[in-house]
Amino acid sequence: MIDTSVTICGVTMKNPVTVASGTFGSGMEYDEFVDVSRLGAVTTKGVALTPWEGNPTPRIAETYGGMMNAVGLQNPGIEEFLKTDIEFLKKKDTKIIVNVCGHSEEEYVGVVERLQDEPVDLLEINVSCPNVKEGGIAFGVDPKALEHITSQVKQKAKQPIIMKLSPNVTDITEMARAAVAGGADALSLINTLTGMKIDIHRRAFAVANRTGGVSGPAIKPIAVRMVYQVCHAVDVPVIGMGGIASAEDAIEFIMAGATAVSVGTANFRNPFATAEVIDGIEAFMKEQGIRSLDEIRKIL
Amino acid sequence: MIDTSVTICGVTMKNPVTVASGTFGSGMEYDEFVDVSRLGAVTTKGVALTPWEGNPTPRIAETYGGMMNAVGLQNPGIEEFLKTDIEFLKKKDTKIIVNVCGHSEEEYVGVVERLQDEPVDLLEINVSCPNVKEGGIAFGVDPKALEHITSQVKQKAKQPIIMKLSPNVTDITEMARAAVAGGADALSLINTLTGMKIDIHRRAFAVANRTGGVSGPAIKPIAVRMVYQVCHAVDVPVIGMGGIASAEDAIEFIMAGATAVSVGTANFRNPFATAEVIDGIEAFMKEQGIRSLDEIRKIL
Amino acid sequence: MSKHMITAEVVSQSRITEDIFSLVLKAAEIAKEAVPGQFVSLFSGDASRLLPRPISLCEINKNKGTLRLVYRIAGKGTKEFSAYKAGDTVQVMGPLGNGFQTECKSPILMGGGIGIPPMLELSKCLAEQGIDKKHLHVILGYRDSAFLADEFKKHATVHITSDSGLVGRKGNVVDCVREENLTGDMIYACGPTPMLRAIKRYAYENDIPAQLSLEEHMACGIGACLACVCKTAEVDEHFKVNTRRVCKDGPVFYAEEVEL
Amino acid sequence: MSKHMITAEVVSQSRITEDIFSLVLKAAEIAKEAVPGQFVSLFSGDASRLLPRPISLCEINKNKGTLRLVYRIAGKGTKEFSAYKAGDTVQVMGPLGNGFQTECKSPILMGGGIGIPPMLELSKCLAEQGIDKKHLHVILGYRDSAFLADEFKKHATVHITSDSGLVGRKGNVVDCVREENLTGDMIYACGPTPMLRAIKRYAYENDIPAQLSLEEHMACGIGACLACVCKTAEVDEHFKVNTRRVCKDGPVFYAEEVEL
Ligand SMILES: Cc1cc2nc3c(=O)[nH]c(=O)nc-3n(C[C@H](O)[C@H](O)[C@H](O)COP(=O)(O)OP(=O)(O)OC[C@H]3O[C@@H](n4cnc5c(N)ncnc54)[C@H](O)[C@@H]3O)c2cc1C
Ligand SMILES: Cc1cc2nc3c(=O)[nH]c(=O)nc-3n(C[C@H](O)[C@H](O)[C@H](O)COP(=O)(O)OP(=O)(O)OC[C@H]3O[C@@H](n4cnc5c(N)ncnc54)[C@H](O)[C@@H]3O)c2cc1C
Ligand SMILES: Cc1cc2nc3c(=O)[nH]c(=O)nc-3n(C[C@H](O)[C@H](O)[C@H](O)COP(=O)(O)O)c2cc1C
Ligand SMILES: Cc1cc2nc3c(=O)[nH]c(=O)nc-3n(C[C@H](O)[C@H](O)[C@H](O)COP(=O)(O)O)c2cc1C
Ligand code: FES
Ligand code: FES
Repeated sequence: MIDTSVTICGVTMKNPVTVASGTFGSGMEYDEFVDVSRLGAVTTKGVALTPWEGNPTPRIAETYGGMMNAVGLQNPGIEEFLKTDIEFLKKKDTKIIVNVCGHSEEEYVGVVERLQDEPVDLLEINVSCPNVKEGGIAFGVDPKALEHITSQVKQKAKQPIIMKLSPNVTDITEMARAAVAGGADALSLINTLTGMKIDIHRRAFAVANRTGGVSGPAIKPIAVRMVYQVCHAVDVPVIGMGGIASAEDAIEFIMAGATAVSVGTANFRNPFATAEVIDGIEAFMKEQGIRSLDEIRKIL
Repeated sequence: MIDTSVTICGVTMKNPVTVASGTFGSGMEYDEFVDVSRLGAVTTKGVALTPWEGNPTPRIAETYGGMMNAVGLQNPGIEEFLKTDIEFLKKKDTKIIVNVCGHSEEEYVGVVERLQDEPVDLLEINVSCPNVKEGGIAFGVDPKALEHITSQVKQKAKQPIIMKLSPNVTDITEMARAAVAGGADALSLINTLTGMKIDIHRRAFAVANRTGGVSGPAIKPIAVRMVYQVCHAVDVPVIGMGGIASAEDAIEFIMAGATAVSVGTANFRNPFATAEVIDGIEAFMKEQGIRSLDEIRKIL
Repeated sequence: MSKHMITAEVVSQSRITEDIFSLVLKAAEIAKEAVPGQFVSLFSGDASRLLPRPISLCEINKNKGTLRLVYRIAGKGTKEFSAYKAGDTVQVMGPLGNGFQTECKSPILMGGGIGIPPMLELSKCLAEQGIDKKHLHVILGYRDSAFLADEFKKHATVHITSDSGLVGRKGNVVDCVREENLTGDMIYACGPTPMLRAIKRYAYENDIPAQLSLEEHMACGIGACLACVCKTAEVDEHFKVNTRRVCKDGPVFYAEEVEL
Repeated sequence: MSKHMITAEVVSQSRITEDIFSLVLKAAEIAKEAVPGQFVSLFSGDASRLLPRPISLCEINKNKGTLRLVYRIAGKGTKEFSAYKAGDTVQVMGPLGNGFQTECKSPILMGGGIGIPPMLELSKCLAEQGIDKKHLHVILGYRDSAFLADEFKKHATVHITSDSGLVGRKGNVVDCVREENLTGDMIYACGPTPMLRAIKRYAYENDIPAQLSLEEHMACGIGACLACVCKTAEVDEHFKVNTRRVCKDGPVFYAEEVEL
C-alpha cells in the first residue's frame, strides 16, 4: 500500500502537493481544470488586513525558462477574503494554508489574530515579497527583524505558523535559524529572486515596478540548494518550492529534505500541473516500491 | 560613423564584448569558430600560483534554461599559463584580461605580482567562485574580507583591477562599495548563483561537488538587476554578464549601466555567439542611429 | 461556459501582410462555446517560453469546429507560431474572457491595427443577428497597408483610414467617425490604448455606449494571478480596489468602467 | 582536422529496439573529416536545453556525406531526437575528439550496450584496411536484446554475450574474451566504466595494448571548459595535473593513460 500523505505540524495532507501562494488564487479559477479537492492543501494568495491596490501594470514579464512578477500583493483584505475565498475553500476536501502579508508587524499580527477562529489549518507568513516597499522583503533579509516578527506573529497565532523565506540572502540557513528561534513551526522556501528586465526597443523596464520576482523552472537549482541547506540546518518541516513543474521536480525537493512541495508558476503553463504532480509522485512510488515518502525524504 | 569601442580604466576595447572567464579557455579552442581577434577582449580562465586539480567529475549538469558547473578552477598555474595561454593571446589583436584565483590572499597577490610585467591589460580578481572551499566565495560574500583582499591586490597590481562579484549576497551594492573602497578600478558581475541538482533515479547529486554554480540565460534577470543596482551605486566601470546570448541581451546590460559585457555559457550552445553579439550590437546601433554606446548606457 | 486546454491541430496558415498571419486551428471544444471578443492563450512549443500568448478570435466556425486567429509577429512567440504548417499542433486554452455584448441596432465597430481581427467575428455575428449592412459601420485603421478589409465588405459598411494615408483616408478611426458624422447605438472598439482613449471621449461626448477590448500582459489567463489588471472607475465588488482583470472580467469593458 | 557547426538535415531515422534509434544525418563537412571513434555534439531544438548531447559516430559515409548515429533514449534530449523525421533539421558540431588509432593486425573490438555503435565504423575501417574477418574479432555485450550485431557479421567474427543470457552467451564481454581465449595485438573498447575497468585489467594481464573510449558530461565539447576531464596516470603536459579532457584529448585513451 502506498501512502502519499505527509504531516506538517500535526496537519495531515493527503499528498505532499500544495500550490505556491499567488499563483493559484484560492483555487476557484483552477477548479475548472483540476478538482481542488485533490490537492494536499491549497495555499491562498497573500492577504492583508485591508485591501491593497497592488502595483501598476505591466506586472509581469516572461524571462528565459521563467517569469518575473511584480503584482505587489493586490488583495481584498481579510474580511472579503474570509467571505469569498475561505467560504469557497472550506467546502473542498483539502487543507487550507493562508498566506499572510502586511505593511507592518501590526498588520501581520492583525491578520493572524483575525484568523484565530477561522477554518484555516496553517498560516504562511510572507516576509519575503520583493515587490512591496514597506514590509515584505525588509523582514525577510534581516535575521533580527525576521526573528522578531516571527515571535510577534507566533504569540497571536492559533494555527501553526510557516515562515516563508526569501532567497535574496547571503546565508539562507541564518534566516532559517532566526525564524525557528522566533518560534516558526515550519518554513517554506523559496520566494522569488529579485530580477529586472529591460525592453531595449522601448527603452523601458519590462514591469512597471522596475524590479520583479523571478520564478519558474529557471530558478529550481537555487531553490533545491536552499531547501537542502535549510533541511540540514534546522529541525522543522519545510515546504519546498521554486520551479516545480513535474513529479520529478517534486521528488527532487523531497529528496533534498522537503516535507511538502508547492506548484507555482507551472500552473500558468499547464493548468493541470498540480494533478499531474500528484499522480506522478504516486506513480514514482509504485515503480520504485516506496511505501511512504519518509523513505526518500532527505536521503542525500 | 558608428563607434563600438569602449574604454575601461584607460584600456580601449574595440567593441564591448569579452567572454566570461572559464567558458572560453584562452580562446585557442574557439579560434576555430570565431577569429579571437574580433573580440574586444579575451578574459581567460582563472589562474592561480600553482597548478590546481579542480573537482571530481561530473563537473557539470544541465538545468532548465541554464547549467550548473563545479569545475573548481582547475588550472595549470601561472608559469605554464604565461608560456601557453598568454603566448597565444598576445599574438591576437584583442585586449587580455587575466582572471586570477587563489586559495589565500597571498596566492592572489602572488599571481598579480607575477603578472606585473607581462603583456596583460586588465586583471579580473575572482573572489566569487562558489566551487572551491578555501578562498573563492569566502572573500566574495563578506564586505570586510572583500575590501581587504582588494586593497592587498591593488597594492601589487600594475594593471587596473576588476573585482568580480558574487551574486550570492543579500545586498550587491554593499559588496560593490566595499570593493571600490578597497581600490577596485572596475567591477565585473555576476559570477554564478549557487545551485544544486539531484538525480532522483540515481539518488545522487548531479555534480560530484554537490553544489555548483548556475549560469546561462536562466539567471539573466538577476544579473541585469544586480548590474543596474551596482551601476547606480558606485562610479567605476562595470563588466556585465550572466546569460548573455545575443546582442539584445548585451544591449540590455549596457542600458542597465554596463560598460562592457561578457558572453559565457552561450558559447557552449553556439560557438559563434561572441561574433554574433558583436555584429548584432553594430547592427542595432546602425538601425537606431546610435553613434556611440555612451548614448544608451545607463539610460534607465 | 467552460474553458479547455487542448492540443489543437493547425488546419492552415497564410501570410496576409509582411508581418501579419492568419492561422486556422481545429479546436472544436473551444469553438463550440466561443463568442466574439473572447480570446485564446497559445503556448509556445519551446519550453524556454513559459507564458501564454493571448490572441483574439478573429473567426469562430462552430460547424467545422475551427478558430481563426490573425496576429502580428511581435516577438519570439508569434514568430514561432508564424512557422506552423498544416498538421502541426499547438497547445491552446480557451475560450477566455467575457466577449462583446451584442444587443444593438446600429453598431459602429472600430478596429485599429492588430485590434481589427476580433471585429471580424463580431461584425459577422451582428450581421447574422439581422443588422443591415447600411447600419453596420466598420472603421478600420491601419498604419500603411490594409488587411482583412475585404472580408468585412460582404456584410458591413467599411471605412478605411491609415496613418500614412497610403490606404483609405489619412487619419485615424476617430477622425473618420467624426468626419463621417456616424451615429449609432453602440460602439465596439479594439486597438492601441491612445485610440481607445480617444474613442472613449468620443463616445462620452456623443452619449453612445462603447465596449472597449483591452490588452495587458498575462500569466494565468484565467483570473487567478492578478497580473493583467486594468484601472477601473469603481471599486471592484470582490477585489475592493479600483482594478479588474482583463483576462477574466474583460477583455471587453464598457468605456465608463475603465480608466485608460 | 577542423570542426564544424552546421544545421544538418535528417536523412532517415529508424527504431532498432524498444529504446534505441538509428539516425542518419546529412552532414557532408563533418563526414568528410571524421574518423572512427570520434563523436558529434547534437543540440536540442528546445531552447530550455542548452548543452550538447555527445553521440559517437556509428557510421561515416564520406561519399554520401552522411553520418549514422545510434543512440538510446536516456533523457529529454535523446527523447526529442527520437521524434525527428526525414527532412527535419538539427544543429550538429563535429567531428569532435581524437578517434581510434587503427594500426593493428589482429584487433579485438569490445562494445557494451550503447558503447557498441562506435565499434561498427571502426570494424568497417579495419576491414577496409585489409584485416581478414577471422582476425577481426568483435565482442558485443547486451543487457538482454541485441542490436547492430548483424551489421558486424559481414566483415568480422562476432561474439555475442548478454547479462541475462537471452541473446548469445550469458556473461559479459570480458568473460567472453577469457573463455574464448582470444588474443590479438590491439583491444578497442567502448562501454560502461566497470566494463572498461575489467578490460583494462585483462589487457594488462595479457600484455595487449588497449584503446578505451570514455564518457563524461560535457559543456563545450571542444576542450575549453574543463568539464569533462578523466583521471590520468601521468601529469598532463599542459594542465600540469593528472587529468585530460575526454572531449578533446579523448574520448579514446590508451588503457595505461587513464585511471578508471
Ligand atoms: C486579450 C488580448 C488579445 C490579443 N489579441 C491579439 C490578436 O488577435 N492578434 C495579435 O497579433 N496580437 C494580439 N494580442 C497581443 C499578443 O498577445 C502579443 O503580441 C503576443 O503575446 C506577443 O508575443 P511574442 O512572444 O511574439 O512577443 P514577446 O514580446 O516576445 O512576448 C513576451 C511576453 O510578453 C507578452 N506580451 C508581449 N506583447 C504583449 C501584448 N501586446 N499584450 C499582451 N501580452 C504581450 C507575451 O504574451 C509574452 O508573455 C492580444 C493581447 C491580448 C491581451
Ligand atoms: C563521447 C561520448 C559519446 C557518446 N556516444 C553515445 C552514443 O553513440 N549513443 C548513445 O546513446 N549515447 C552516447 N553517449 C551518451 C549520450 O551523450 C547521453 O546519453 C545523452 O547526452 C543523454 O542526453 P539526454 O538529454 O537524453 O539525457 P539527460 O539526462 O536529460 O541529459 C542531461 C544532460 O546530461 C548529459 N548527459 C546525460 N547522460 C550523459 C552521458 N552518459 N554522457 C555524457 N553526458 C550525459 C547530457 O548531455 C545533458 O547535458 C555518449 C557520450 C559521450 C560523452
Ligand atoms: C504571480 C505571482 C504571484 C505571487 N504572489 C505571492 C504572494 O502573494 N505571496 C507569497 O508568499 N508568494 C507569492 N509568490 C511567490 C510564489 O509563491 C513562489 O514562492 C515563487 O513563485 C517560486 O515558486 P515557483 O517557481 O513554483 O513559482 C508569487 C509568485 C508569482 C509568480
Ligand atoms: C564552466 C564554467 C567555468 C567557469 N569558470 C570561471 C572561472 O574560472 N573564473 C570566474 O571568475 N568565473 C568562472 N565562471 C563564471 C563565468 O565567468 C560567469 O561569471 C558566469 O557563468 C555567468 O555568465 P554566463 O551566464 O554568461 O555564463 C565559470 C562559468 C562556467 C559556466
Ligand atoms: S492573467 Fe492572471 S489574472 Fe489575468
Ligand atoms: S566539454 Fe569542455 S573541455 Fe570537454
